[in-house]
Amino acid sequence: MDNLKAIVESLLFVADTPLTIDKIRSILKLKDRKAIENALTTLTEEYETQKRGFFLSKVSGGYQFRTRPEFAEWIRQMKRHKPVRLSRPAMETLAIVAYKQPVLRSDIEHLRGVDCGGTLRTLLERGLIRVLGRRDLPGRPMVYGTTKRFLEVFELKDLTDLPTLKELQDMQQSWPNDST
Amino acid sequence: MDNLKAIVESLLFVADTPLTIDKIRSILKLKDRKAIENALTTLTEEYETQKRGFFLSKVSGGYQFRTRPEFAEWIRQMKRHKPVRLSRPAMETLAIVAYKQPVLRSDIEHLRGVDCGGTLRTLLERGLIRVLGRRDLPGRPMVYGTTKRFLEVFELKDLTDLPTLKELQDMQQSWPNDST
Amino acid sequence: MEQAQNMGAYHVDLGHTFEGPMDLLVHLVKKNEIDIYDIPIALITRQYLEYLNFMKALNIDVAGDFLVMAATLAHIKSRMLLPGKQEEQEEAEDPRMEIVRPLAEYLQLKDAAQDLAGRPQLDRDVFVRAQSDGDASPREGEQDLMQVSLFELIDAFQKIIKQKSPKDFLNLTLDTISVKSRISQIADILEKRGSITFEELFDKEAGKSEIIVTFLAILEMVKSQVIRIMQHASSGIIRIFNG
Repeated sequence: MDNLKAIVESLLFVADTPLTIDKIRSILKLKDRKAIENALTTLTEEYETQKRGFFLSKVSGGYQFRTRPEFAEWIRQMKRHKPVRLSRPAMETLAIVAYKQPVLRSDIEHLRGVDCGGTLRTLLERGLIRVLGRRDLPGRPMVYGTTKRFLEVFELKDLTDLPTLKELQDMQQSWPNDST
Repeated sequence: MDNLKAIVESLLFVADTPLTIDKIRSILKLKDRKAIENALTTLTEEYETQKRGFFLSKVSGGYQFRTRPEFAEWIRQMKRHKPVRLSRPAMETLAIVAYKQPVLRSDIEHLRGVDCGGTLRTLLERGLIRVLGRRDLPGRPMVYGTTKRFLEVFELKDLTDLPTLKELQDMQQSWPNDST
Repeated sequence: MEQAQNMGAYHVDLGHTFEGPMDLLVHLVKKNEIDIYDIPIALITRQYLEYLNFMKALNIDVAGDFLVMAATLAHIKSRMLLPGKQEEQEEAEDPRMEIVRPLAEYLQLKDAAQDLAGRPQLDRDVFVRAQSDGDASPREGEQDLMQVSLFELIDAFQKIIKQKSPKDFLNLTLDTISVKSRISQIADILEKRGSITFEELFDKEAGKSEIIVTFLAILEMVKSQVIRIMQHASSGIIRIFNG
């Protein structure tokens, strides 16, 4: 296929979710996985070296164009909306779900020492977490886990892309005053 | 302003309508009209000579990125695979079927307060619900229930993964300070 | 000196309400620059109680969780004061571990939350292209993927419950949902095979609750006339048919 790189680029431009290599293959009806991989790698490098306004991000198992973080202020200016922020309690709850999944509400509340019904609902509403199923315990409590959307929002390739708790602890020790 | 070209590029990327020079000026709080014009001209030329997957088009008094017409076929191909969303009424009807099955159309309409023939047909077509049988009542009304496909779409192992009324009510009590 | 420290606590806390006891403990640990593995329990307990009293003085309701932690701290403090025998002390764990472990774990997850918050976040730091709704609407394709989350379904259902009196849904417990789940499974079998014997529906390995759930499912299916039950005149075998 001629101009494979440009075709892939146009697909990435139009797609509303990160595109996986398999998805691109099925759209282009192309057997050659390697060729698509090469096109994606070249594109990534080109956007990087040419310092364009957006870059090709590897996220949630796929590829997606995203604007450079350093231009965020201007884009917010254009969009005229306040950045959506998660409250600190919501962020803590999300971190617990991310690191301890599959996790029970009672585990989260035990860790945080407060009721988490509200924050869980907020996170469900935002599509950042989901109900994975039920645990075989009295009352069959629901267990929670993170979603694909979570990976997309926090620009993670997959869950292993998160630093481990051990790594975080080491980082913390190198900057003892950095905690608030 | 440094990297004016890249900033303009990022704005064009995110904008959902063609951007005029005046609009860009007001976003960037920039007096210099000429500088923006230059950035736009350079961008247009770059996209043209580099044969990228999309190009900067001058439309209705503004500028907008558009995919190359010669790739239209592939983009249509991708859109054909685009996931469809369920409308709000369809979602409500589906929720009632899920929670009240085996359920009659008249029961659903009683709860929703409107005719549900259309949404039921949509859900049947999408394979989310099925006719379980016919009730021995005047008109032999159909009894509805959910399908395996329903479980797949909502990533449920089985129906017991649905939250109970009590769990739903627990989740509703959002903390007032958690609206984020 | 002591006085100054206490005053400090009040001033810092004025603009800040603590979400829970852990939150408050973390604040005290950080304010006093304490090693959490060697907590001066008397100092922390006193400051903790001072904060609670301060909240009460302001007529702010102190949640029960805070009082439970206060009791825990007081208990640890008293155990620290108890003069134990030499060998007992070697055996026994440091009473402070009761709060050190959860505190360490909480601090770790707070770090994780902070790290997460520091990442480039979609729609805050990075943006993707806006989707123009004018795009050709998807046709009924062969694959017909669906993009819905369980939350959207639940949310739709909650709206209905709010509009209607909840009595329409009073029996919505896990048990009744289990019965619905079983109904769905039986319907799957009947769709495939057309009929099934009564015995076949009861797995020999099934526990008591599963047997009850299956029986209730059959009753409900008969009631809503989704199935018919027939018994063979001579063999006595009971068979269930699609309605």
